[in-house]
Amino acid sequence: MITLKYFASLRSIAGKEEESLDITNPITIDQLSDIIAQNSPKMAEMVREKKVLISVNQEMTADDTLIRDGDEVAFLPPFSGGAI
Amino acid sequence: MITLKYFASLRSIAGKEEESLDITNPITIDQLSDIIAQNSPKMAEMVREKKVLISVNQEMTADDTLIRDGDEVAFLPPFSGGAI
Amino acid sequence: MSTTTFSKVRIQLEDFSVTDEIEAMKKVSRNIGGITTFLGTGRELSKGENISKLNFEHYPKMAEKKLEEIREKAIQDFGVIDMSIIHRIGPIEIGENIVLIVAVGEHRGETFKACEWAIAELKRTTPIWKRETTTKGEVWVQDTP
Amino acid sequence: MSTTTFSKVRIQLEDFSVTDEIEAMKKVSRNIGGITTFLGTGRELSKGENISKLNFEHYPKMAEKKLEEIREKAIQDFGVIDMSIIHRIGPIEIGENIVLIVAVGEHRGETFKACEWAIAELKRTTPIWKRETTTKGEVWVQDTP
Repeated sequence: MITLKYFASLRSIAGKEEESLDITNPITIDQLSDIIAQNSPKMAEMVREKKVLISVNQEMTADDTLIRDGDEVAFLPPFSGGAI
Repeated sequence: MITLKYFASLRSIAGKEEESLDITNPITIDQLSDIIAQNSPKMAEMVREKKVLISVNQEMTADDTLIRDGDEVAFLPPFSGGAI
Repeated sequence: MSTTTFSKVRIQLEDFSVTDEIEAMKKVSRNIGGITTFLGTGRELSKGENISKLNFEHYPKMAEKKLEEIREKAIQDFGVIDMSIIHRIGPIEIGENIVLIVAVGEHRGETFKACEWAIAELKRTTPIWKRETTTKGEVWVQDTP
Repeated sequence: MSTTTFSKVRIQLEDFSVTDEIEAMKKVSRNIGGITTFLGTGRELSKGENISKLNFEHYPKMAEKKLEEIREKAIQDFGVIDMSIIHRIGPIEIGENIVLIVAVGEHRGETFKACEWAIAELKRTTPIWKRETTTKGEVWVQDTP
């Protein structure tokens, strides 16, 4: 099982804050976005267009990052901390 | 009458903190250092070698600054405010 | 001095005291000569819009980890003695403190450089988001730093 | 908040509160988004010598005038909203506050630049002198900034 987390503006796009997903083998980000597309096409589109950042276990992903059972995947819109 | 003020390390060189001097006509910095040389040759030498800064009425002097009756002249060693 | 424990990197709801944070950093060394501090506060105007309120959200654990990475890199790359970084989350009124970075060093040059780098790096790498409330409603701010 | 009146440029014997000085500057505008502060403190080491105490002296009136000139030029040249500068005189122990510069602005860039310029300019133009007490005795510090 993997956990998906949606932050800030992505919560309303995904329609949820968090969900769980069962995977049997490690999957790529592209494969993950195909799965997400079934429930939330807009979210999957943003992932493919790299409009959101994705972290796995609190580390930013690279193109070849594999998602494995037990991982926490987070969808992060562009950051705006620090005020100015 | 003009007032001469000596700051920080210059107090011990001049042997005083402040003194008064009567002048009839405006004098240059060079002329002032000739007068000072009579009592404090070391101080006069430092002025000529530009090892001290001189202000007149709280403004830094230029080479052609004239000192007039009523002025406050201050001898200022290199500044070391601000800590680091 | 409050009774707060001073972890050097924190994300918290409560306000902080700049004086207390500086005093905590001073205790690290007797050889500190320069302390540069950056404090971000809530501005009333943003792109011509009048803001009445701000609200910050973060990704717990990951945000703290990023701040700690920034702190360690600042010490390593700029040669400052230490650095603390505190970011508030939750509702923030205009004029209130949002983020504080304190860089302490032997000399001032490295503390200015480290502090300016750290706030830029925080905006670039730390998962914290801002929601602005204006007359038009609430919006998540999504511009890049 | 103490009852001190907040003149924006001061030379004083007493210590100051960084928080109070920042809060006083915040009152100037509701459009402040960034505040950069430089705090100079007493270091134990100077050119390999162990310092036990510092003592600062200034040229009254002229020093205040120079600080006010720095403040005005910082606002004019760097576009900060305001700036305050406080320098202590008299005896200073290791770790104690010596000088504080607070630059407030709409954005952070100008506040970093103005603050770093102001402390360099203060050292260059303001008639303030430091005496260090080491094991070898008391010496006036005469190096250029």
